[in-house]
Order: sequence, then structure tokens, then C-alpha cells
Amino acid sequence: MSYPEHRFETTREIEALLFAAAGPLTEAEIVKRLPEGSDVVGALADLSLRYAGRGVVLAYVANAWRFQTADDLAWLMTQEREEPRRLSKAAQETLAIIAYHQPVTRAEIEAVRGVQASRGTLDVLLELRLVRMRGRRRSPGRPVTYGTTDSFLEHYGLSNLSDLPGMAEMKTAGLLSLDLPADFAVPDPNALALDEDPLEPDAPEFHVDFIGEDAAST
Amino acid sequence: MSYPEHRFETTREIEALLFAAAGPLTEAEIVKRLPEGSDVVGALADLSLRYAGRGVVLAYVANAWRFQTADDLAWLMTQEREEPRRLSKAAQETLAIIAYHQPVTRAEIEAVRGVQASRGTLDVLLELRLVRMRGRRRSPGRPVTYGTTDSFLEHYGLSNLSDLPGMAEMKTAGLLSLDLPADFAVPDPNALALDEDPLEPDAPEFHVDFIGEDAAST
Amino acid sequence: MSAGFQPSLDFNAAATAAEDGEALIIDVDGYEGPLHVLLALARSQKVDLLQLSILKLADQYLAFVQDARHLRFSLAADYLVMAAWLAYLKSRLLLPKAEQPRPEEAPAEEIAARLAFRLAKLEAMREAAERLRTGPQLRREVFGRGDPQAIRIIPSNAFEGDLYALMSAYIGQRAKESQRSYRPAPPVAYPLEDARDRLRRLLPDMDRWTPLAGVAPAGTPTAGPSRASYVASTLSASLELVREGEMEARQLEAFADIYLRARKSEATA
Repeated sequence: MSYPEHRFETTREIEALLFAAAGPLTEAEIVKRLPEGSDVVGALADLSLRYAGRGVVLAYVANAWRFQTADDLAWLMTQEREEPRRLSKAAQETLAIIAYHQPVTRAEIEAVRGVQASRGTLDVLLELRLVRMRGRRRSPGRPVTYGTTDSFLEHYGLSNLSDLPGMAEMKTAGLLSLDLPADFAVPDPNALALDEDPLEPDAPEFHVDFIGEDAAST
Repeated sequence: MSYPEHRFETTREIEALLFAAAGPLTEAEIVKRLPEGSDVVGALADLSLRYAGRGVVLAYVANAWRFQTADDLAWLMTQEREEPRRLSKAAQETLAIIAYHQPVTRAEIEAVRGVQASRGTLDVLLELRLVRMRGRRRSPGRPVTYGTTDSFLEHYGLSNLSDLPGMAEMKTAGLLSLDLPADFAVPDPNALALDEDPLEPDAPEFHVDFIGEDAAST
Repeated sequence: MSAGFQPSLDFNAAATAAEDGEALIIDVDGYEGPLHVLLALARSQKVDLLQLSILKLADQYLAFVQDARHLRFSLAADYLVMAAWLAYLKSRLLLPKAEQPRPEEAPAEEIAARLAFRLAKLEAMREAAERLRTGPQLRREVFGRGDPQAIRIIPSNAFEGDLYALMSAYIGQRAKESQRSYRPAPPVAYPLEDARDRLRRLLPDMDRWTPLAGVAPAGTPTAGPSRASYVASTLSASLELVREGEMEARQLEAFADIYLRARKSEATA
């Protein structure tokens, strides 16, 4: 089989897989299903191009690929739209703080907002699986730290945490440090914070993945 | 708007509609949802051509249009997928009690749940290796005590049992309601159980050992 | 005294008091807390939050709290603590600098800068929340496959569940447990009258010695009176019939089976 034909077959296969799938598929999942030796990376690049600007586009969310409708066509989708559960302002703010500052403890969330987290803020986010318990801070009392889930990324169409809007500007402005000094080094939310014990020492991915899968199947 | 651009928009719109729809759409349905005057027939013809020979094709079945994966790629779709099992409510509850109250006997689980534990519930948890027999209670009848396993910790992302969220976190998550009795406490599963005899994993039971030896010698 | 006025501490006063119960949130005209009020006031200065005039801000806040207190007598402690703290900060900002600053007090400018920074942080988070809210969201602006094709599913040993679900399950039951009261089911007894009527009906057929166990109804293991109740009621009824001279009973020794038969006075006589 000549090279281009091989590549064409691979794009067809990935196209079919992603179209049929209920949720995003990671590169590894795609590789596992395709014949050995398929150039998945190249084919994904081809597909991206092929679908750019179309009514259905190839998107990279939560470190996985999915087809989705173009966002400028939202007006067409009135029948498909689910009435989303509206997050309260407090819940939205809390979600933003968790997303940008993770891992973050409840006390830290409260410090940023200047009010005590009330009932129905954190638990709504946990229940919607936008937020999860990540680990424990290595500080007195070992408070639980919170972080976002894969379904958070999927919901907001982010490929990963560094894709959060305005992240870079906030970082340079020092606005993401939990301590007050403005010149403080900003922790990378992707990396495990140094003073955090993993809830899962060797396979933190498992938990994350799992939640993603869960969300996809519901 | 020039004609081709108009036509291109219509193909995009139909693409998105058919992709997101829960089932095939008839031409009339498509016409109804698109802006008035859209050339639906022409756009459908364009789309048919665009997708011909791809991994996903536009198909006309039972007087309606839908995207479907190409016939020759059916082998990709039948790939088996490991679906995580959903724990039944009873199993979830039993697991929660074992996690917090371990070591705990079957009778004690039933006392908390207020219903008889069905044999299947514990069996499922044992089979999933979330729960294990831990030892025997030093009380009449020497009932078997149950506890959680390492894979339980792994699954829930806990480094050890003391990481199990306690009352403080339950409060944080908004789970503890105010009408709980004042003496409500969540036990510490990490506490050493003094009234428990080990099951002795190396030499589980004389009986078992004996049979093993017997079988080996014959 | 100065330590208590550190900005990182002042919000916790009311919070710790409310720790055991519901958080007390007094919604003052839509503001969730003093920091949100300050932020709204600071925005009206139309400068970079970090260049904010804390003096102006303090004045505005104090006026706000005055007004709010006028309308609502029970203003949350948080708001008043913040007001007191701002008044203190303002006085320190206005006072000429001491030649030798007291070591335990941070310079007022630094405290003011920290407050400005906190406001900037909160503002950034609100903007972030807004950006997330208005951006494309799944099933609101963008849509996935409406009709995913079935992929054959095989059961596996992996299972779904997260800590939150586990905690919810646990609490749900403990709550149930605490509400449950003990209601013993009254045992159902076999009425004596029924036993007597039944014996009378059986009497014509009981001309031979029959063990009590065979006379008493067998009963069903799941519902109705227990076997013991059937036997006991039948025995009592039979003793009554013996007294009335309609029946004979005998037992060879203690704990042995009891035998019953109809009394055939005319026949034997």
C-alpha cells in the first residue's frame, strides 16, 4: 500500500471512530483501535484541516479529540439544547477560583472571595462533577484540596488547564498566587503542587480519566 | 451574499444539524430549521459528494438523511469497550459503611442500613476487590469482619485510610444537614480494632490448609 | 491590637462563629460580602485596582455601611468588622508617619497595597468566571454527536464511583439511621376462639389418639401466627374441651407428646 493511501485510510478510520463516539477519545484510545502502525498524529492533523471552518469541526478538549458543531451555529441547535443548570454567581466564582488556583483548599477559596463558602456552592460543583477532591495539603490539619475534572474541560471546550482564558495575563500580573506578595512564583496548576500529597501516588491520571469517561457515558 | 457563499453556509448548517440530531432528519425537517430560502436540496447534494468515500457518509434512509460510518469500517465500530460497572445503590451504600466503619461485621452493616444485606451486595464488592475479609470479631460466633482493600484506596485516590474525607470535609461539601443528632460522629477507619483477630493470610484456616495438603499428597 | 487588624484575619471572625451551622450570608443589595462591596465601590474610581485610593474607598465603604445599617438594623458582623478595619487603616494613612515605626505594625501603605491586591484578585476571578460563562459551552453552543453509534460493550472489573458519591451514600444512610425509630411488630397470635371452633369441627374424626402436633394447624413460615402460637392455642382449646367433657387428653410423662381424642362416653359405656 502506498503511503498516501495508507494515510487516507487512517483519516477515514479516525473520522468514523470520532463521529460514532459518544465522547472525546484520547490519542491513545484511537491508536489502540486502529491497525498497528497507523499514523494517527498525521491523520488527525489532516482531519483538523479538512474540517476547519465547516459546520462540524474537530476539537481537542480535555486532552482528547471529538467532533463538535461549530460554535457560530449555536442558533440552529435550539432543539438539541438542554436547559443547563444555571450556576449561581457564587458557584461560578468558586469554580473560577478552583480552576485557576488548583490545587486549592476551601479556606483559600474563602480568602479570595472574602466570604465563607455557603451550602450549595461547593457541593453543587462536586455533584455536577465539574470539581473533584484532588488531594490533601501538607499543612496542619491536612485540608483537602480541590481541582477541576475532565468534564469541566469538556464542558468548557478547553484542551487542558493551561488553555483557561486569560491565564497568561493573570499569571504575569501575579494575580494567581494564593499568597499576597505580588512577585511570588506562580504554581502551575497542571503540576502537582509541592506541598500537596497526591491522593493517588502513581496514577493520578486514572482518577481524572475515569471521571471523564463517566461523564461521557452519562 | 453571492450564491456560492450562501450555498456553503447551508451545507455547514445541515452538517451541524445532522451531526447533532438524535435521529435521521427528513428534508422537510431540515428546511423548517434552516433560514428561509436556503437551497437545501442543492446543499444536500454537495454534502453527499463531499462525504462520498470518506469514513463518514451521508445516507438517505427511510426518506430521511443521516450521517453514518462507512460500511467497510464496521469492524472498527464493533470493537469492544470496557464499560465501567455502575455500583448499585445498595452496593454503594454498603461500601460506604464498610469504608467508614471498618472493621465491621455483616450484622453491623445491616444495623446501619436498616435492611438485610443481600448476599449479592457483599459478593459484588468482594469480587470487585473493593472489600476484603479482614478478620474475626472476638465476640460470640466470631463473625467475620470486613474492611476495604488497597485497590479501594487506589480507585478513590486515597493514599491511606486516614485520607478518607471526615466530618469536616462532609460539612464543606454541604453533605451534613443540621438535623443530625448532636452526638453524630464519623468513625475513624484508621483506628486499630482491638477486638479483632486476624484472619492470618498465610495459613488462612486449618481446615483449608488441611485440604490443600491432603490434595497435594494424593 | 494591630495583629487583629491584619487583613487576612478580619473576615474570619464571623466565619468561625458560623462554622457549626449554616453560613450566615446577609445579602446587602446583592453583595455577597464586604469584599464584593469594596470591589464594586473600587470600580467606580475607574483606575487600575492596584493604584486605587484606599482613602476614598474607605470613605465610600463607611458611607455604604451607614446607609445599609439605616435600612437594615441587623447588618452582618463581617461588614462591621471591615468598616472598623477600614476606619483604622484610614486613620493610619492620614496620620503623619512616626519617626520610628512600631515593629509590630506593618506600614499602613503596605496594608493598603495588600487590600488593593486582594480586590484585584477577586476582580480577576470574576472576570474569569464571566469568560467561562460566556464562552462556548457543551450542549449550549457546541454539540457532540446526537446519536452515537453503539459500540459493543463488555463488562469489566472497572467500576464507576467517586469520593463524593461515597460520602453522599454514607451520610444518606447515617441520616436515615438517626431518624429510624424501633417499632417492634406485634406478634400475630392464633386466637383461642378459632382454635376451639376448629377443634370442635375436627372432633367427629378424632376417635383415635392423635398427637397434638398433628392436630394444630401447620401454618405458613412467612406470614400469620407462628407455629408455636398454633400449638399453644390448640392445646389451650383442647384443655377447655376436656373440661367440658368432649375430649380426652393424655401425656405419658413430662415433656412427652400430648395425645388427644374425642370422648366417646356412650360408646365406651
